[in-house]
Amino acid sequence: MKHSTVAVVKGVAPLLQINNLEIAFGRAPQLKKVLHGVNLTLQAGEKRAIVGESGSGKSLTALSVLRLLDPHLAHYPSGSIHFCGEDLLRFNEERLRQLRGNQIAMIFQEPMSALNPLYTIGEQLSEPLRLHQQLSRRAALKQAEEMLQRVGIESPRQRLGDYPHQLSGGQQQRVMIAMALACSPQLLIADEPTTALDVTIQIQIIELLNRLHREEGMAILLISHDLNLVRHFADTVSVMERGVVVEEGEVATLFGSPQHPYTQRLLASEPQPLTTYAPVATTQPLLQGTDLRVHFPLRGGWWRHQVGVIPAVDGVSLTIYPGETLGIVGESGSGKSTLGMTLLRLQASQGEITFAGQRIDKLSERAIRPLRRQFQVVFQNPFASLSPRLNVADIVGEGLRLHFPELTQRERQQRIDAILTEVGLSPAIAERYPHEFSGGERQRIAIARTLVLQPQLIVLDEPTSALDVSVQQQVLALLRSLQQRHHLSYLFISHDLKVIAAMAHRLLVLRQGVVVESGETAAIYHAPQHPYTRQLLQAALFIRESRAAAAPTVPAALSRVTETQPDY
Amino acid sequence: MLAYIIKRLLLMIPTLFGVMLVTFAITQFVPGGPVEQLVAQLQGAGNQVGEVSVQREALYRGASGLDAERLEELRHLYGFDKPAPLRFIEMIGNYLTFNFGESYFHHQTVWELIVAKLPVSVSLGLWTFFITYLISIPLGIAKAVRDGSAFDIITSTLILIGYAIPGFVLGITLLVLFGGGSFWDLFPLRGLVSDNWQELTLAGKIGDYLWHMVLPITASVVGSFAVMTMLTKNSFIEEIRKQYVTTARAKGLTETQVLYKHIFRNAIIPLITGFPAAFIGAFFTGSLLIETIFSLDGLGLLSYESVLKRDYPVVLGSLYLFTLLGLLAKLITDICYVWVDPRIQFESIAR
Amino acid sequence: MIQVNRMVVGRPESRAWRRFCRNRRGYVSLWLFMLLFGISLFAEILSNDRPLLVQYQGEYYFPLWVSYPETTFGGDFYTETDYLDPYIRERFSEADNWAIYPLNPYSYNTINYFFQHPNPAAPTAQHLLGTDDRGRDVLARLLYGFRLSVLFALLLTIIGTVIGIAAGALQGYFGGRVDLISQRLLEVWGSMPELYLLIIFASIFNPSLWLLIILLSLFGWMGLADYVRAEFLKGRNLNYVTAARAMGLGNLTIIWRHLLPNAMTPVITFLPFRISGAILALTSLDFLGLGVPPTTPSLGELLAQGKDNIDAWWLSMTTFFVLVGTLMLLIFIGEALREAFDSRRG
Amino acid sequence: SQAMGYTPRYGDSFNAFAYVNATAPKGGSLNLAAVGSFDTLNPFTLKGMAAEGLNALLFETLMTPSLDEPFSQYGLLAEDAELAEDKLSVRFRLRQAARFNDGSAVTAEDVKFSFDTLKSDAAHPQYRIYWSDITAAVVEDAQHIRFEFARVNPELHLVAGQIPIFSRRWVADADFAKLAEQSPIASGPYLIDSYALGKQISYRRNPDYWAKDLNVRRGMFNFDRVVYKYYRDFTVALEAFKAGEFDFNHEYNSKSWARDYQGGVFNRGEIIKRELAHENNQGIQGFVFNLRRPLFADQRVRRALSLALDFEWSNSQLFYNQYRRCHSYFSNSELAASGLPDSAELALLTPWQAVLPASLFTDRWQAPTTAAPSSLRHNLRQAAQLLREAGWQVVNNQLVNSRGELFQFEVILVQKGFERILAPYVKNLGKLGIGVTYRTVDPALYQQRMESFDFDMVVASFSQSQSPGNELKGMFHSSSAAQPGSRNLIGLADPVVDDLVDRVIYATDRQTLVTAVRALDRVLLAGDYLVPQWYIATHRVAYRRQISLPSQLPRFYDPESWLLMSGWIAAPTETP
Ligand SMILES: Nc1ncnc2c1ncn2[C@@H]1O[C@H](COP(=O)(O)OP(=O)(O)OP(=O)(O)O)[C@@H](O)[C@H]1O
Ligand SMILES: Nc1ncnc2c1ncn2[C@@H]1O[C@H](COP(=O)(O)OP(=O)(O)OP(=O)(O)O)[C@@H](O)[C@H]1O
Ligand SMILES: [Mg+2]
Ligand SMILES: [Mg+2]
Repeated sequence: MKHSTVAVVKGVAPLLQINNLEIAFGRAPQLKKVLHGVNLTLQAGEKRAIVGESGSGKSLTALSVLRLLDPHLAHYPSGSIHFCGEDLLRFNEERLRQLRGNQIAMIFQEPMSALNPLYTIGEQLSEPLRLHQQLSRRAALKQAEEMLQRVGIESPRQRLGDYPHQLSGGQQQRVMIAMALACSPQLLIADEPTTALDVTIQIQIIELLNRLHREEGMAILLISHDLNLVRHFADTVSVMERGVVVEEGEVATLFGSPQHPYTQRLLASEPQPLTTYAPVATTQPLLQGTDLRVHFPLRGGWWRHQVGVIPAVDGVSLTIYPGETLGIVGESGSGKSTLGMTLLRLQASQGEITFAGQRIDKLSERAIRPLRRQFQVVFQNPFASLSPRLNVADIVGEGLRLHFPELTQRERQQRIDAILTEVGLSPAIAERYPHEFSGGERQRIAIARTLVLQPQLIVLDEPTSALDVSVQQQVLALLRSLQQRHHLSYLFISHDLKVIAAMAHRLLVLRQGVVVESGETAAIYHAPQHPYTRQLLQAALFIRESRAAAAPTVPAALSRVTETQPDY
Repeated sequence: MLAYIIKRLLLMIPTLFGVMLVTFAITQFVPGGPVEQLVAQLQGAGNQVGEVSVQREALYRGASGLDAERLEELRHLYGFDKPAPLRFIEMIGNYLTFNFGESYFHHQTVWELIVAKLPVSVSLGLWTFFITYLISIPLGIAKAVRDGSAFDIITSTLILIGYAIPGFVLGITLLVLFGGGSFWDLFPLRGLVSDNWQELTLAGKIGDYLWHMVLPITASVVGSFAVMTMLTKNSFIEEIRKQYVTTARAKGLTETQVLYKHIFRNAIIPLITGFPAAFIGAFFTGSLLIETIFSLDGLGLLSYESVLKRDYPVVLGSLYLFTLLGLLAKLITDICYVWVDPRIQFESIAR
Repeated sequence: MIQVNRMVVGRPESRAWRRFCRNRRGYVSLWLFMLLFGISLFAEILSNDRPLLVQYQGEYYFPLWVSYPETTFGGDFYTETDYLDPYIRERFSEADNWAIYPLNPYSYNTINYFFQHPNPAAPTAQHLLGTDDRGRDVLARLLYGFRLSVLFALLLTIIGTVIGIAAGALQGYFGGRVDLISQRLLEVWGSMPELYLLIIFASIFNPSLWLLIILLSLFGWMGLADYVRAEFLKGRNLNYVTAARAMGLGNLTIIWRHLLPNAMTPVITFLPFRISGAILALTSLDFLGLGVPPTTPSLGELLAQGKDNIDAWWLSMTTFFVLVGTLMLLIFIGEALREAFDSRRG
Repeated sequence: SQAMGYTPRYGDSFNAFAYVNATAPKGGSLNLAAVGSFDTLNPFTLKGMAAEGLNALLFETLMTPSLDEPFSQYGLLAEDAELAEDKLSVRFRLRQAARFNDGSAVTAEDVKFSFDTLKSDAAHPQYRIYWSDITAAVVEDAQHIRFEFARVNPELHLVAGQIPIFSRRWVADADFAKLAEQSPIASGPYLIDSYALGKQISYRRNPDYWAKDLNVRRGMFNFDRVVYKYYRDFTVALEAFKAGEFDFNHEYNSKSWARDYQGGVFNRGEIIKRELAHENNQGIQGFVFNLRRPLFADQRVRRALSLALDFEWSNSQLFYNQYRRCHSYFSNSELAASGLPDSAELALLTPWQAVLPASLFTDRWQAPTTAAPSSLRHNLRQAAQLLREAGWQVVNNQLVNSRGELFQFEVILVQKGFERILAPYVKNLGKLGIGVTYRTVDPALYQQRMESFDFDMVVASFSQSQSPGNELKGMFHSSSAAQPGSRNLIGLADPVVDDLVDRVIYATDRQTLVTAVRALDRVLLAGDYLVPQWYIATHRVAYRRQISLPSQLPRFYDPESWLLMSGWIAAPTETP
């Protein structure tokens, strides 16, 4: 089969056809519709992207294709999903089962919660292989190892024995991807597959997807907020807003001349660069870490005794001044999150940590507790960091109740409502529980929970990875205005170099637990010193520039990528 | 982990010592020790049986009554003439070498007694244990999947009836119905094996043994499903809606695989909590009621009787042994936690 | 506008209540249980050996509330009248005297002295569920016994559950040395020869319900503690607990708000069983002389009688049915409760 | 032959005891039940529970009692016995023919060995205590053995005849205390055939039994095989009995007797349900007042409390009318006083006339009854009157005396089963305004409270033998009233009683003994020291049809031993 740009074979039923799909949650009197008739068509071998507002129903649409929504909670008042001409909604369990993982595979949006915490990566990866390809355990493991290799995980053999919690966010996401690709499905649904990946790996993954698309005719339904990625990767695109597809078409056409106001708004959003670069007072650092080390034990053998160490953070020193944003970039698994946790004393470590002039690394848990209001964190995996049995009001209000006991119930309520509105959520959601939200909404709840406390320092670990550009814009603006108003400091971990460029005053580049480069953001962006930094920036540059159909200059470091991308 | 295990093993020593000390101290205050019981027996007190005293012709009573000298003699007989701390030290010394001494009332040593009662307890315990787990877990899972369905309600009702039915009612009913006296003569009334067991072929022996076990095991197992089943069900329901289950489904796993592989391991922690203890218990506890009703000579009866009769060597010896095993069981439980869920650590939260 | 929206979704409590109600079985069970318990609260009026109202020689008497010596009604004794005594009943049937007896004219402790059958007697029109081994009405004893047993069991269960949760939670949450040491202490505590302790108690104290509650509470919580500990050991590593710590929440708040709601599975599972266990425990210490005083009506006492009188099926069977019924209601309530707790259920 | 103060009925030469069938056929097997367990074949040690039947079937004594006389013995292993002039020793001549079951002769050495072993530390201390007045066994020659006594006592020579005899070879070099599973070498009619500890023991009749033609054994021990099966629970055992697992059951419980012995096997006549009359001295059972408590010091109070017990109600509502009222401290025996005192009794009583109630000489003492024409209401009226006389008034439903003290006390029980018996009594006492609480306690605690006399009222029974003696001292004599641990629960310290007890103990012949006992009975009854309860004059037994029992019942017996000795299996009658 030949796969030119859009291989639409007329007369043949589309691979996937979603007609007027509606989804409602809850029970009869309080039925809440969240999809209002989604229409979507995907031809065999097509690469379609869905972009749209956070919470517009992208993930739900995707999950419906595999019929993975909990039948007790979600209902389909109307609509149909045809796969190869057959209505999936009428499939019995057995037929669905044969489809799942084999013909249709899915990369979940929040890989950190989607992996079974109690089985090793190897076990989980080899499972679909053994199931659908009847491989032996050993062969499956071998292939799993290969898959890990292909998604860019180092020393994959060793990783096979790891449990999900021992992986970094990006590593988990790659495991998820590897798992979905294991059986070379006909249709891959990728829900935000690269949010936790640094650009170099992102490119590698996209290359991999492209190859599969090319070689095996895999159709791909990509859900993403990263418009560059969409532009770069997809043939066609659908734009969703509030549970309906508002616009669709070929990428170039649609992005070239967007019709729907939402699409226009989306395309216009770009992180604004730092408006004021206030030279930060370098007198009294707010937070200082000296020679921080976190060495995770590498366990093995029968007794799970220690056989080695993983130096996740290996002698990092850093300083954050009041009112400053320190950006941290680095490849996936380089220890960014661990460093963040370490600075907040949430992770046992060696080395000195000083906060506002006070040594906190030796303080007892009890002594540090009153200080905690001053430094807060937004976790990389917002879903897991929200208590499943507390509703949003409780989650956001909890810190207020603790640190601002003087507030009345009403005042607290007002603050909660205000912060929710500020992060782009309706206060009406305050009574809902974490599992009832979309990925981006959860992320915003996590941000709201932190901001409402007005701390002096916030560690933001990929705070905007699940947000569409317009909301991202809003949140970043909020962060920035708060910083200006209250002189806040941020430790901003992100893979999105644009966001970093827009937010960070200074930058720390981390690689394998070591700071390879640091300095003012602008300086580094202009003249990266370390080869890794350069590679990173070039990769980002590449993606950005590829917007202009043909890439004019392909950096040497990425030549490998470009060679295999003749279609662009 | 290894360090933790070693720490735990070492901690068993003071724990055991504590257990023995506390128990020994308590026994010092219990009214009616063996000497007192013997005295009562020698004085012919308490011949009150039922609603009317039954006079067994006892003739000569010329020499009843005990003087101080005789009492001292009796004390010596049981070693109570030595001061308590000395007795305790001697006892601990013996226990270190697993020498539990001799029973006050039985001919055997404590070891021999326990060993002699094991076949009954193990038979009852192991069967009950296996049947309970083998039925409860799948049943619990099936109920979790069909939560709220007619199947769920009916099985709930059945296991609850089983649970609530008083053991003696069930035991006696089984006996009356199937033991011969009044209705069907299908199963033997007492014992572990028939009198002619020695003469049977191997198959015959097994058959005979199973034939004897049917009623007691039925009686002991019927009440044991409810708790396990409900625990399984609830643990599963707790897990069944988590995201990794969706992932597992998305891989195309069958429902059984999803349930028994992915959810099972996540839901199993509460089930594990009782498991090793139940397993060891299967060997060493036995059931007073079942043993009594089916005239089985097991540990349940032994421990109960020795407690009531103040047979301290048996009480303390078996306590020592069972505590030791219990401590091991607990350690195994804790190791199992980590084995099931590698995220679990026992270190302090403020690491 | 915002306010309206909030109403639709509702406070967490009302949402929990809605989830509870959605489980029809649990909901109906709750009402049924309340109803039965409510009825049993009026046991004195429904089942009593004193008439509600007596008219004797033109005057009204209220024996249910006021104690009248027998001499009031022409009897011999200066002590409280036995209104079932034929001698007294004869007085009441004379002239235009009359007496209104409760539906079941026996109290839990009334020995029907004037019954023609030997005790325990099978059900008859006079005693709908028969009599027990000393001639007391089984129905009356069930009614009063249900009330007492349920109250007792609830109290015992609450105490045991609270202590069990607290102990398990602290061990599991703090881990480390707290866990290591308190576990050892518990092991020592748990292997104490309960029976001997109880015998010693029996020689010191007179039995009473309160003593029984204390005694049974001494050891009753240990099993649950292990389960809660396990749940906490598992739960404390989860991300949202770290998040709570990062927020600066105190350990107790984390335990209470973040971990406990997610560790309730064993607690809720065991709750009905604990309650029924407590009902039976009411008599478990009888043979040591530590049980409740023999006049106290309790389901366990009836069951114990059933054991001693195997052929008197009306003793064990009626109690058994009440027990199964109660247990079933409790289990169904427990199930609905679990669903109410389960916020993931919409 | 020898007897306690009277001429033995059978004399020295007789054919067979009257209560056996001298021509009973031998054969068949008898299955019996035992409740509990066993772990030893040696019934004489402190440790271990001996198998059922050992004493009756394996071990023989020098003399054997007859079951239809109060206390007579006839030669078994010993041909005759001879009490020394000074009554400080007795000499037995062993039978030439006496053989142990290994074929060896029973010699005086064996007798001495048995006695010495049993009196040693290795045996149960009860023997040491029981025989403390028998100081030594002296072998005179192979056939003669003499037992020496510490002091003169009319019973000791009879007691010596009760020593179980076994062979030295049984013990050999073993430690007697540890001898458990060694089959005894003794002279009895049976051999151990097989056993499984705790489950079952089976005896086989010894075909070469040395005494099979002896008069004291004629017509006895007829079953070829006797098997004891062990059960743990009475209910289950009864079920097994109905299922045919064993052949004979002795019931102790009235309710069970009335209700459980029904159904197919009984209707079809496969099991015979019988009440065997006996004359065993049933002593007295009652609610005992602790006279040490001032509350019960006044006899009128005690009398009033006696009046409140409605025996007739209990008997019909609780006991299915199976019991009789105790009207004597020696119920069901010739020792019980009856009618008015006869001249011999008067001789003992008149010296005390001044302190004794007049009614003792004029009326026969009767326990209160509620049978028509009397009634409970009538009795209670009387009781209320007595209490009033004693200074007690009802105030607010409670009996109060002039000092404002409430009349209330506690009954402690050791058996749960007695609560149902106490409950109606408590109810009746309540009508008098008396507050009674009752409580069942752990046996050890009960024992403790009894020993220190720390109770108000208990249920107690004073069991008596056919020839009461020293034990009365422990029960009723003033010397034991303050002695902790004695059986004088009442706290009786009364010179009249003391005097009469002494007279019983030192009675030289049966007639004086009987007279003294009857006089004592009258005095005790007249004191209202307890609320008398009930006794039963029959053995409630059920047995399988094929078992035959002699038509003449013995007088003083335990049905199971009697069955073992004198029952037989009837030739099977063909029933299609
Ligand atoms: N269980 C639920 N109950 C009620 N509403 C729900 C539930 N799950 C999702 N929703 C709502 O459905 C809408 C669509 O969710 P979906 O996860 O499809 O969004 P999305 O487009 O994937 O957004 P994002 O880009 O943030 O991941 C959201 O507004 C969300 O709040
Ligand atoms: N609990 C753990 N046990 C063992 N190894 C761990 C553990 N947590 C993290 N690691 C390892 O430490 C390294 C750093 O992880 P970290 O989560 O800090 O990476 P990261 O920089 O945040 O990556 P990402 O961008 O993918 O989130 C990774 O290689 C990871 O496998
Ligand atoms: Mg989504
Ligand atoms: Mg990370």
